This record gives sequence, C-alpha cells and structure tokens, in this order.
Amino acid sequence: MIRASIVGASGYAGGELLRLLLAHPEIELAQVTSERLAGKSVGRAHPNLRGVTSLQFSSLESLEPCDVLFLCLPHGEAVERFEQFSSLAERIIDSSADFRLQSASLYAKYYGKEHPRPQELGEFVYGIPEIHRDKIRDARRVACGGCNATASILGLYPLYRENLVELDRTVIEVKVGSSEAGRRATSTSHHPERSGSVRAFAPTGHRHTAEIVQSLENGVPIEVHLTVTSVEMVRGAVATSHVFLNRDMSERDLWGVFRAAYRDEPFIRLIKERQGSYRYPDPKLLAGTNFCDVGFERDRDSSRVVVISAIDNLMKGSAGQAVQCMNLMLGLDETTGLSFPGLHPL
Amino acid sequence: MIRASIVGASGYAGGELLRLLLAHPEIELAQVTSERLAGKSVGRAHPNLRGVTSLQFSSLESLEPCDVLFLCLPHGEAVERFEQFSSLAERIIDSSADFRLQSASLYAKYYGKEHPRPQELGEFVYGIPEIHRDKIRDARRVACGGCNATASILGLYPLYRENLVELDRTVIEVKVGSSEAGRRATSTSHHPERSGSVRAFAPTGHRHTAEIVQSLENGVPIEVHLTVTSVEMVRGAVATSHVFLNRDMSERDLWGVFRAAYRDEPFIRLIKERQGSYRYPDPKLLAGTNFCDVGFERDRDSSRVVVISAIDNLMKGSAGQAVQCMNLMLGLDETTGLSFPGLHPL
Amino acid sequence: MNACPVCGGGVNLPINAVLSELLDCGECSSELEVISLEPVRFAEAPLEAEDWGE
Repeated sequence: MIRASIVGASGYAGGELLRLLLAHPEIELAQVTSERLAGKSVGRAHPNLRGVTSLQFSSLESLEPCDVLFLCLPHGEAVERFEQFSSLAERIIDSSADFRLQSASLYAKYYGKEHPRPQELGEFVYGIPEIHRDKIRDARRVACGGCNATASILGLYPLYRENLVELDRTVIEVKVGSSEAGRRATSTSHHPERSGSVRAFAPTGHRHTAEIVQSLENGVPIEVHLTVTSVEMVRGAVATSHVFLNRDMSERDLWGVFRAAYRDEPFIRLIKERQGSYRYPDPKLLAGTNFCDVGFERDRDSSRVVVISAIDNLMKGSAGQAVQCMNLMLGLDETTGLSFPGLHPL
Repeated sequence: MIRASIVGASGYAGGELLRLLLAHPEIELAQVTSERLAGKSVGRAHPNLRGVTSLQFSSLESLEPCDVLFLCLPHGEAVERFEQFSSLAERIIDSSADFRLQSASLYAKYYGKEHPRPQELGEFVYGIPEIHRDKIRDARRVACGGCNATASILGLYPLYRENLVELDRTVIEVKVGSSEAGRRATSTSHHPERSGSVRAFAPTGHRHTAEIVQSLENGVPIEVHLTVTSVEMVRGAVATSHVFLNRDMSERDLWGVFRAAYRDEPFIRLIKERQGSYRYPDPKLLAGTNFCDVGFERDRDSSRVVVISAIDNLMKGSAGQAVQCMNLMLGLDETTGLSFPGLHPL
Repeated sequence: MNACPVCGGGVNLPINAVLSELLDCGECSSELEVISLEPVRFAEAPLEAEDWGE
C-alpha cells in the first residue's frame, strides 16, 4: 500500500481529501496534521467521518516520511516550510496558491509580495490533468489549480487551444458558495448576514486571474476580465464566461470543438440540452463529485459564445483534483476513488 | 381620492401592487381583477393581505371606469384588449412587455411576432422615472421597464449618458430569484429541483436586451451582451455589468459621474464601501423596497469598470416602479407610499 | 452511426425504426424525427419553446 499524509487536514479541503483517501483502495493514510486539534479525533473537525475512522490529528513536528504528502495549508505557509516538507516525501501535492504560478513576477503582481522561493516555482507542475496530464504523470511536485481558476480554465480551454476567440475581450463571472472562503467564521459569514445574499465578493483583481492567463495563453499574451460573486450555496462554483469568436462558427462547429477537447475525459461532461430542468451545467448536481460539467450557448445576435462550467469547489476545485493528480503520479487508473456520481435530488 | 384598479391582480406583481395601493394615502382601490379567482377574497392569492382588506377579485367584464388603470397581465394580453382598457381610464400603467419598445421592428425581432397595434407604441412612455421623469409626468400611458432591464439600465445609465464607454463591449449578467418566473408552477420550479441551483436560465437572447439598448442608446447604435442566471433567492435581481472605458478615469472621477446622475434621486443609493458585510449592492437588503442600489469597481489591470446594481424585481422591477410612475403622473410626491426602508437582518 | 443535425453527435437508430418516428439525441437531448431511412436522416422535431417566465 502507498502511505500518504495530509498537512493541514482540519480545513474543509483537508477534510474532503481525508474522506477520499480513507476510501481509496491503494492508499494507507499515515498522518493528518492540525496544530489546533493535535491529539483530537478527526471527527471533531469532520463530523461526517465520525465512526468512519479512529484517526487523530497529529502535529507538524511529529510528521514522518511517507510516499505522498498533501499540503492543505493557508496560502503562504507551505512555501515557508518547504525545506521540511520536501525532505519527507518523494511526491508532494500542494492545494495552496504558493507554487501555482510559474513566474515569480506574476506571483509578485497578484500576491503583492516577492515569492520567498522563486527557484522552486519551476519544480511544480500546474495540477489540472485535463490540460497537463503527461507532465503531471512524470512530476514529483504538483500545485493544484484554484477552484475559480479550474472552473474557468476548463470551460475556456477548448476554444483557446484552437485560437478561436479574441484574446482581450473575455469576461468571466464565477458564482461561488460559502465553503470557498474556508472554515474561519467572520462577521460576513454570520448566517443572518450571509444567507440569501448575492455578494460581489471580488468584482476585480481576483488572484485566480493569473492562473487562468497562465493556462490559456498559447504563445500570445491574453487578457481575461474576472469577477467573483458569492451566492446562496455552500459547495459549488460555476463560471459563466463570455467570449467573442474571431470567425463565424455554427452551434455544430462548437460542439465539435468541445468534443475534440473532452471526448475521452472521464471527469468532463458536455451538458447542453434542450429539455429538462438541468439544460446547462449546475453545481447543485456536482456536490461530492470530481466532475466539471461544461456547456455553451451561441449568441445569434453577435460573435459571443457563453460558456458555462460548473464544479464542486472542494472536489474538482481542490481535493478531488489532488487525488486525480496523485493517481496519475502513482501510475494508477486516474479515476480510482473518484467514481461517486453525485446525488439527485439534493 | 383617486380611484385605481388593477387588471390581473392575482400574480406576484399584481399582489405587490395591491399591497402598495392599499396603503397609499391618496388612492382608493376600486377593482382588482382575476378571471381564475373572480369572487374570491384577495387573501386567497395573497396570504400577507389576509385581515388587511376584505376586497374580492372581480372579473374583467365587470371592470368600471376609474382614474388610473394598472395592467399586470401576461405578455401579449394587454395589447389584445387595448380597446376595452383605453376606454376605461384616463391613465394606464402597463407592467407587461407589450408596449415597452418604441419600434415595432425591435418588438418583432425580440418577441418573434409582429406587434398587433404598432400605432399605439408611440403612445406609451418607457417607465423608468430616473431616466424619463418629465415625459412620465405628462404621460397618459406608461409601460414600466422589465426587472432585468431596470437593474441593468440604472447601473449603466450614468456612464452611457456621458459617452464614457466602448459601445459594443458591454457584458451584463443578471442574477435573479425564482419570483421572476411568476406564479405558475413548472417541473423546473419544483422545490427539490430549484433549491440551491445556479441555473443559466437565459444565456443569450433575453428579451430585455432590447429595452436596455433602447434606453442607453445616445444617438449611436450600441450592443449589449446580456445573460440571466437564476440563483437561490425568491425576490431580487442584481446586474453585474462589465463596461470598458474609452478614456482613462480614476475612481474619484467615476464617483463624480455616478453622483452627477443620481445625487438627487430618492430611490437610488450609491453603495461602494471598504468595510462591512454589504460593501456592494446586495438584493437581500432590498426586499419590499423601491431602492435600486448602485456600486462599481475600477479594474486596475484594464479599462474595465464592473458596475453592480440591485433591486427587488417585484418592487423597483415592477409594482414599486409602477406606483412611482403613478405618483409622477398624478402630480403627487414621487415617494408617496414607497418609503419602506427594507428589513435587516432578513 | 448517424449524425444529429443539431450537435453532430452520433445517434443510433432503433432496429425497427419507421419514418417520422421521434427519438432523442443522446448528447444534446434534442428531439429528432426520422425523415429518411435510406439513407438515414433526421430533422429536429419542432419544440414548443418553454416560456421560462419574465
């Protein structure tokens, strides 16, 4: 069996990873750390896991070598302790933003400070398998994509890789749930204030813009205009992207473009239907799954195509994607431990 | 006292109008019609009004002359019975889309059929007081703006009236609640399917595009790219509009533009704050009010400005706007009967 | 495999299909009508546009 440990396992993303790895046939879960809850049972932070495991949180100092080390720390912490972590495991999968950007200058621009270990940036492969599958297979270090970025990138990738859109007009609005802001309670996450609100959480300047640009650029600089709005939802992220074609294309042509990119992808479903209550991707159906559903609509009055791409921010936007990368890195079937199809109705 | 009647008073918009007119100091409510519920108490359709009024629904045939006639019928019906209605009241305020567009060709393009009475189109003034106040004051016929259109127009009007934006790049996404689809239950409005969903309800081709273009055009043809997404909410509509400036403007300049347009408007609040849980407009705070809250954010990395404008779709998006127009047409104080400030927390 | 006129996806014809038979495309759920058997061709069946409200 392969020994895996999780650093920072008390958060929502860490807890989701814990749930997946406990059920993964090839993995033996070694240690799961939390400074705050060291010595406590994991059920304390993750009530769904009570009676499922007797594992307890351990502290960072007691961390022992293992085969795969998952890092689920708040941004900025993984890079600080990089020395310690890199000595403990052959393979490291980081869910934070610390190593996602390949260029230190891009990092400084979006995170407002110099990257503490720029030399490590090139070591990490950006963790979206549908786009970097081969590189991830051979990688020892993977930095998983952020949830808003993953949803946006997977929606737009088929059109960008065939250079079909104007490179500076794309507008993306991601609607997100409350679990994306993490476990820490604040005045704005207080239920009477948060419930039923539609909040322009990041109208401009959202950090994931950098990852989207980095993944979609095809040799020529591009510009994307991202906005994030939080809505009444706990899990889920759905990107509504507005792109403008640089040539005339029919609906059927567009179907061909999306099929060419995603026909064989186990976790991407093309959802564009003319009947029923779920004609376009809807995150409601994806809670707990590793799917990214992608759909589109051609605007008959202009060159616009609206692409809709939905995920569970804690799964394909975090833990699920991390396990998918792990499966690739370990030469396992990519879908191992990720087959849950989601619940309906929910 | 001024006698007012409502045609089609059993729907959500009709019920909201009923609530407002019952409490309006200058109005005596004459008749409220519903073919389906004729003879029944209004409380049957509007449980909040039980014990507030003993009024019963009457049928269309029994409709008598009055001073102000409100039409809250499904699209296409007001125009069919126009003869009957125009003979009954000096002033008519229509909440449907039948008479909103000034040009028959624009109507045919967006509603897929010829307008049955094109000669009447010029008779109606488009009912957004913040933009057509003088014309509404003198009007005998007013067609109130649709909810998505009203939210979008009021957000963008300050920038468009001063020609500050590129005329073909604007992208608007309106997030809406379930009450916008009206009272009729369908498989898609069934709670287990609707609750918690984020649904691309009209990715392209939404009819309100025509009203937005008609209101914002300033002599030169413009193009707006509208998408409507329904989220977990009953009342509320919030437009997130992405515009691209045609000159360099600072945040202060933009504040000046919005103040110039809305400084004296009783129902528009400029909401752009750096602290607290409600820094940008949020429809959650506006249920039952006639406010349109407007805010914006300047994108430091491009010429983009994100404008956020929120309303209660049943109030400023329908019944409240109709009463506001009525007050103007009757020479009353525009805010009469519309002072409810909203509830917090809700 | 016969192509759906709407999305170009593959539509497999039921064995004893007859002219003007209705079936759904498996990929885009458009309702299709069999308008010819030799060769197999489909047309999109008219869909009454569901009014999604305001």
